Amino acid sequence: MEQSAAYLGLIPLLPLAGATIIGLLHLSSCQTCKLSERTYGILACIAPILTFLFAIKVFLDLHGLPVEARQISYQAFTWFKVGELDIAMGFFADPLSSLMLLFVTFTASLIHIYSIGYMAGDQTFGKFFAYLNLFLGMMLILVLGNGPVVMFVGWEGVGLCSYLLISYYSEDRANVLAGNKAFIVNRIGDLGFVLGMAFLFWAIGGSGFDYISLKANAHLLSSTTISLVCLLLFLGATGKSAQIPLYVWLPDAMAGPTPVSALIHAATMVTAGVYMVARFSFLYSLVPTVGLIVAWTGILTALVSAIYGMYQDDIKKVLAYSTVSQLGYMFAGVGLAAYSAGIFHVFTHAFFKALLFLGAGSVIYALHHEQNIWKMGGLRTKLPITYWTMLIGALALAGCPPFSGFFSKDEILYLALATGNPGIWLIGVLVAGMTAYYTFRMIFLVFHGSPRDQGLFDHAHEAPTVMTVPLIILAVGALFAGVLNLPAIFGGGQVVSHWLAPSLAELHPEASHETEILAIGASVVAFFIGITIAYRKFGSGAEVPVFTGFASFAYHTFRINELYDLLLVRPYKAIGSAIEYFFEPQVTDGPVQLTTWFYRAAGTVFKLLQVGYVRIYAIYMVIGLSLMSLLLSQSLK
Amino acid sequence: MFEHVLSTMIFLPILVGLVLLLLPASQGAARGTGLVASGIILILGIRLYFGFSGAGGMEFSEIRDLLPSLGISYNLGVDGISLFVLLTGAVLYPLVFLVMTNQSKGCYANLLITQGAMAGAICAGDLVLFYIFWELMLLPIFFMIGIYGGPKRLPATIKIMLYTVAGSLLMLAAIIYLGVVYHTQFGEWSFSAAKLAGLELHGGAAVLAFTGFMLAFAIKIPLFPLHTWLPDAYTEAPPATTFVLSAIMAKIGVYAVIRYVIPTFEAEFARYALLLACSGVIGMIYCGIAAIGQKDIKRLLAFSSASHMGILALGVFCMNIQALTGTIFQIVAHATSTGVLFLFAGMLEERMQTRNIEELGGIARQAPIFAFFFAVALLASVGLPGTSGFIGEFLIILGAVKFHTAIGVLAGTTLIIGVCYMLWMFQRVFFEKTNDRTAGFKDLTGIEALAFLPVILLILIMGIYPQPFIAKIEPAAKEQIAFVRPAAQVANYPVLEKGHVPEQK
Amino acid sequence: MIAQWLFYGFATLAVLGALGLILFQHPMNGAMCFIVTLISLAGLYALLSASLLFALQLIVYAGAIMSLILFIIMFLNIQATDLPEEKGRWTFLFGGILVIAPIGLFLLKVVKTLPQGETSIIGQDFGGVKKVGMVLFQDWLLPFEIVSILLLVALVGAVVLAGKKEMAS
Amino acid sequence: MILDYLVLSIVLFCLGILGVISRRNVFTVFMSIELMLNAANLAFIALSRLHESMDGQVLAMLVMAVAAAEAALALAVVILLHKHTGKLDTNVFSLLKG
Amino acid sequence: MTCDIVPLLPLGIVGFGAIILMLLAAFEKIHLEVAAVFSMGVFALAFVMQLLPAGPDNLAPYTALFHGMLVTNEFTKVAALIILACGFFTAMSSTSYFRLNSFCTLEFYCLMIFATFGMLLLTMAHELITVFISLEIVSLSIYVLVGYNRKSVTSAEAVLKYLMLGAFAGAFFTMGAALIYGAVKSTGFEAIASFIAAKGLVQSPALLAGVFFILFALMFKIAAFPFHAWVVDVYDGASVPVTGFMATALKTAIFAVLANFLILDVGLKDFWLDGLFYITVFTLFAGNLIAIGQNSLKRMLAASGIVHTGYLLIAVIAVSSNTISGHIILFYLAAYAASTLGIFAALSYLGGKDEQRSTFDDFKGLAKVRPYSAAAITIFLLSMAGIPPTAGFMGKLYIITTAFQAGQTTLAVLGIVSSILSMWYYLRLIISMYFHEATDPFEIVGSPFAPVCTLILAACVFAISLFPIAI
Repeated sequence: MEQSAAYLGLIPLLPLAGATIIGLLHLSSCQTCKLSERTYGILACIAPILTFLFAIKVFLDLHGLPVEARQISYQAFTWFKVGELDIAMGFFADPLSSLMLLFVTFTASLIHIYSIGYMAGDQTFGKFFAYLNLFLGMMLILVLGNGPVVMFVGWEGVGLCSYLLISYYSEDRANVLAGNKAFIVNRIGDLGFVLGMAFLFWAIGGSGFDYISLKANAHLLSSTTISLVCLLLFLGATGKSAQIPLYVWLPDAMAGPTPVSALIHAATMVTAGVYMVARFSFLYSLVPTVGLIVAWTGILTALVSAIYGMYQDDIKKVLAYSTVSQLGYMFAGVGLAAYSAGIFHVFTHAFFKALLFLGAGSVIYALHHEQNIWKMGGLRTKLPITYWTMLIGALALAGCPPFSGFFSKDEILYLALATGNPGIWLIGVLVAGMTAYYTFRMIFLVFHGSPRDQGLFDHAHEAPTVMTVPLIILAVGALFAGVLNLPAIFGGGQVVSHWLAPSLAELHPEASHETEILAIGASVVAFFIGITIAYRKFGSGAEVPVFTGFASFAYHTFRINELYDLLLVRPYKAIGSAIEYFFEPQVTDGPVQLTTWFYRAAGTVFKLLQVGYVRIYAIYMVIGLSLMSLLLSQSLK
Repeated sequence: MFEHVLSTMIFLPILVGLVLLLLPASQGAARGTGLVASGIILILGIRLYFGFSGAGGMEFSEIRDLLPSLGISYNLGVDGISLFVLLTGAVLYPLVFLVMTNQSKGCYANLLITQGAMAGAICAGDLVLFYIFWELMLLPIFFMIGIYGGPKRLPATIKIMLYTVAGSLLMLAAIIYLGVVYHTQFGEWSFSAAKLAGLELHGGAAVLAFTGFMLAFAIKIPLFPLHTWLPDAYTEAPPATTFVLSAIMAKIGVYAVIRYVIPTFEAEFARYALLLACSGVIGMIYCGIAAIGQKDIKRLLAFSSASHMGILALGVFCMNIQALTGTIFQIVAHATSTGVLFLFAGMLEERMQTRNIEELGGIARQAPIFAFFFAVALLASVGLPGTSGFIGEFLIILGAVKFHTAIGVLAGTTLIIGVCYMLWMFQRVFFEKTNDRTAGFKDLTGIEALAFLPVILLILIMGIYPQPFIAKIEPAAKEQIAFVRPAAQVANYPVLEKGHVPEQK
Repeated sequence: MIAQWLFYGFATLAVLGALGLILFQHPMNGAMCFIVTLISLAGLYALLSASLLFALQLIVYAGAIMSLILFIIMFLNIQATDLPEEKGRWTFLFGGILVIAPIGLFLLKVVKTLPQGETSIIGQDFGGVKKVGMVLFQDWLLPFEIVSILLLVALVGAVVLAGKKEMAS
Repeated sequence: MILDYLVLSIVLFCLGILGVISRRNVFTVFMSIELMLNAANLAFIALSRLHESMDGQVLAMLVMAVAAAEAALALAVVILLHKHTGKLDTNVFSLLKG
Repeated sequence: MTCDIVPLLPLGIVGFGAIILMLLAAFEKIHLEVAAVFSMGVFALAFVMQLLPAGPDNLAPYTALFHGMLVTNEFTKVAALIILACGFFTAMSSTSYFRLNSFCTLEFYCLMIFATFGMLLLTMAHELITVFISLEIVSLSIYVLVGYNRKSVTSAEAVLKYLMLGAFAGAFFTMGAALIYGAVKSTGFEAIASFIAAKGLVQSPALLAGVFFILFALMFKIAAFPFHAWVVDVYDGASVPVTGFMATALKTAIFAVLANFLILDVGLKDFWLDGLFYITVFTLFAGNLIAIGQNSLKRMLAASGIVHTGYLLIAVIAVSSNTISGHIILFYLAAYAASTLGIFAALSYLGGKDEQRSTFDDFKGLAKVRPYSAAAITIFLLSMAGIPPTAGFMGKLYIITTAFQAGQTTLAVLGIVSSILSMWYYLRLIISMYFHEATDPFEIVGSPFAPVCTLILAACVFAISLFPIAI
């Protein structure tokens, strides 16, 4: 049945070891001799590339197994075992994780390579790569963990790494605040994850708390329990994958270096939520209602963030909102029990989003860290490789057939229709159009038209090879990845879906060809409408707009941040201060102070009774005696 | 020597401390002596760890009569629970002497006395003996805060002393009451914890005695709302004292609940567990929120410590094996992480001459190793997986959910609350721009870094491979739980049944 | 019957004397009244067949102690200005009576329960020197002996407190 | 009959107490105490008569001796006080209080 | 007959010592310290004699002669030991005190020995008038000692208050004795005991009232509420060695009588339980409440003495003649005596000329200048507060245990509560000594006796606590 494979343990270990080595080298040498960037770069890239090779090996190994037995696992050691709780530090690979593994390590390797160029000249070059490696290692633990608890290690680990990398430029308070926000918001989600695990454990975890046992025992659960667990886990997913209501951290996360954004958005972290829902498909598929909640949350997130995306002026923010939006699609997919579709979108998204971010990084690099698209323009000539690769990425993102994004997005929209959720579909199509609009708004503003800031433009130059090669590779991926899951209507074999099938408890709705054609047609139309409007407005240069009314509201992201600040952060801080200045000294300490006061007051009274007149003392004595004799004569009778 | 290892661990530091107090010695000599003494204790502790079989029950016992007319005996021993609490002190103590170089002679001597007294309180198997050590460990703290503390030390000292003495004297009453009840029930005098566990206690007197015990421990832990002495004391105490208070002494409160209250007052414990658990959770949230309002780094850490102690205490009151094991594990974990944090805060104070968070900044750039170690301890303290803090917190939350869903959910919020103020503090102190004050901050020296390294490694090891520790804790925890379980069932308290866990289909 | 009348006479005198003691402003007057009480008491002792005590009361109390007190009062040459004003004397007196009443009533209640007895004079030298002396030196030797120590202490004490002896400088 | 003596003794005793608590003159106070002792002596002698045993008389004698000793000391104290302030008022001596 | 002399030997030695010293006082050339050493010798000799095996328990020496008015047993023996030790240490520490305060003459020691003589008698006395006379011996000597400093008004005031109230209480004692004589026809303890055994206490109101008055007089001497008001002023006015002596030796003697009278021999206790209960509770709290308001050390110690009376009363209520016996009271007395004497010994050389340092504030920073003295004082204070491992802790442990055992749960808990309250003012002195900077040089003039005495007593505090463990 299961195959034991010790090398599974090695996969997350490699980047972690890399991180440790680089980190130690950095720490020990930061004061005195600085190691060369080349050394760090090579050291840093070893781990991702090796893990990619291992990922291929995993894939091949799994492929070599019969379809139903495609699982390999490795149990390193008993992590902790208390009573019926028995958690092993174990790793587990099945088709789902192997797919994740493949593209995660692939994009991560490219991002590592790209970073060597992008981060050149940074003060703490070594630290950056240590973090990157750590990030990858955590993601791999997340993907390969054999149960929710091990997954949680990676889950929190990526949160930590995102914090570290977002606040990488720590001198600026805003960056650190963004990092804090990311960590804290993620933690809110993690609370859901932990509670979900706890409920799940007390329901069926006693007989094993890894995916295999859980899956085997899932039928023992009542539907209330499943719903509760699924909702809680989904709360975790909203935190990690930036869905309503916890998406606010992601746009701020742009404060980190651009490769980090690429890593977070493409390969690691944000996809974790989708992966987790797919991982627990054996539970989610049992409660379609919760699935609908997931799907609606996803599609609404997609809509809202697409609206935001249309008004942003920071190139990375546009991409960030597009990520949130695309993640919404993915959740719509997995929520509708179309897990393979969701995962497939994760897969394609990894390529084009990594591509877009790295491209954006290349632009930013060229413009000396200028990120405002209203200061760019006409860069097509200056940065040809970046332009063309980004164009491919943009087309994929916008869902232009036959780029990869088209197939994956369309699959989700089709399934929305097929499962009888026209609302989701309609919004999805709308969002598709908006996606095309804001993506190309960005492309046009950055690369077309005439330069808006001549100084920046003059100094712009194409990035070094170490940065452009990853762009090209990713562009190829973005172009062709869609082919892997070509639906039957285009004569494809849905390779990915079939590959994933053993891992997922998927529903396969039956729908007519007409539906499918309708879905495809609508998406294509939406794409063209979006791109046309974008071209009309920005195709040949545009001036900095002044946002009013709804546009201003959307530009400020519906003032959600301010709302959260008002509703959560400020009250929290206010209560904190209130406790310090009012409750702590006055209320909780009150009884103590009152006792002391009373004690002292009584002491004063007794002090006053010590009048010093001997006659009065005699009177005290006589009064005492007299009272006692009164009592005694009562008792005499 | 090894058959009297516990006695040695108790009395060696006390004697050395007393001798130091009585003899004129330079500050350096005192520190050196302290280092040597605590080093010996550490070695003994390590031998103890490896000599410990972990089969459950008391090991390394030393029993002899002390006062036969009242059945008071000199009764020492360690089981899986006390072993770790004891080792925590043994491992952390040398650090103080290594790192805290600016304390005065008296402070070092008092620290040693505290160490011995704490070891005594941990190992004591006789309640009167326990009480003696319990009081004894407070005295040096009193003097250390009072003599060497900050400008507002006087009210802080009086408060901590009166508060804790009030609690412990009421406990003394309860202890004596137990002894007398034992005398009437069995016709012989004894204050042995093991024997008193066999008492049949009923009615209001039992509740009162239980209250006596719980008050003492709740004040020491401290449980909400008895925590009000803590922020002032922690803030005003010299760094080494704060370290001892938070890292070890507070834990002894929790430990004592497990060791002495659970076996003796199983019925009362089961009855009031819910109330106490609520107190733990409320304290966790309250102090956690209070921490965000702090400007003083030590005060912030003090509230954070109180907040974590709330969770720790909660673990005890959940009365299931996961939570209890988690608590004991967390005792060690939190001791290491908070201890390191307080030590670092002390170093900051010593070197920067300020504790005001607003006046610091950019230290990560100046002192990366310092910042790294601090970060690891901080992450452990917020319970990040892979560090020691996670295992304990996870087990406690797991247990809490079983105990009572609402409490479990509230306990889970510790994940959020802790991270808020910690990150805020880290940001202000370590990130952002350096200023004139912090520009002069020197990183840890090689020796200091080496001194901290084992603890940092311990934090990581305990997070990554905790099973060896848990394997030694679990049997002892099971024994304690065994006391409560029948009580809870027989008395039909709605405790274990009430686990609002979704029932199986 | 005569004894009865004598008792009432002495009792009235004793009470009046006591009242005089506590009411007179000047201690001299008080002391004189007190002597009346003491002498009446001596009479009462005689009525109770305590002839030795009768003599001792007159010699020791009325004679020695009171003359000592009087002597000191004279010796100190007390003027009216030296005396306390005692404005609230009556308040204290009546308040005092209120406070003391329970004690007195309690005592009265108690003594009523004691067995009753005649007070007629017993013969056979009851209360005489010889018999009392026999009792004193046989049964009560120890108290008698230690009274001597007590007197010694009083002696030394009086010398120390009031003596003119120069203090060691 | 004995009861009458005892009642007289109690009356004198209470008058003695009254003297102590209502007067500020040192002499009066000390004489009131002597009055109380005398009241006790009267009780002793009356009871001695009641029991027809002479122990009571001996006791009264011993009390008398004690009273004498006490009186001697009391007078010494009075002289001491008078030396200090020239007053005989007990209320003058209230430096020690609180 | 031969062995009868042994239990009376200490009494004899002390008595003779006093008389010899009285005679010596006539010779002006004899130095004060010689007298101090002489009295220490007397106490030491008596102490040693007291340790001699005294024959059977409840021995009444010279029964034919004394008619059983004196009885010795283990209890009186230990009480006498404590009293003699108190005398010894007071004499020892007084030498330093009188270097700084020059009003002493040889009669001081003479009176002290007389007082001790009276106390020894008190412990053994088994007859009310003997008790009364012994009490008067003690009281008269102590009145004089209190007022010994003739130059001081406060001293005179103290003696006035003490003498007046003491004589007042003494009058009640005689009245009580008269009533008991009326009821029982005797004043011997044995006769009273057999009378009660035959008839019961309530059947005889006269006996009841008599005991009531006698208890009042004794309660006055130990300063139980509401008869406590004098104690603070008198302690304050008396000189340091006298205060120490009063607080310890006198209290021991009175408690010995109380125990003899109430529990061991007469068995009167049960009737008075309720009354004693309230007196005890009020005594505990009144003492604490008076103590917290005080600024003067001596006044604070006096007030804390009231609290300790409360504890001892708990013991009196709780002990019964058949179980642990009165040794708990004695143990507590010993513990209390060691710590109180210790503090007074320290005060006698730290107080300075004419006791100029008397308040809490005057001792600020003592630990910085005189660390050993401060440490010793701390030990004494902790012992009084009942912090382990001092003697005071063991004493409280015993008392609370007995209280619980006797079913006096409330009393036990209130005792503990009062112990908490008392921390306040004990800590205050420690805080003054340790947590402030020194402004006073605390120069020590005088003989080394008092410091040595302090040291010995500090050791005693631990020795007493270890004593029950050792045996």
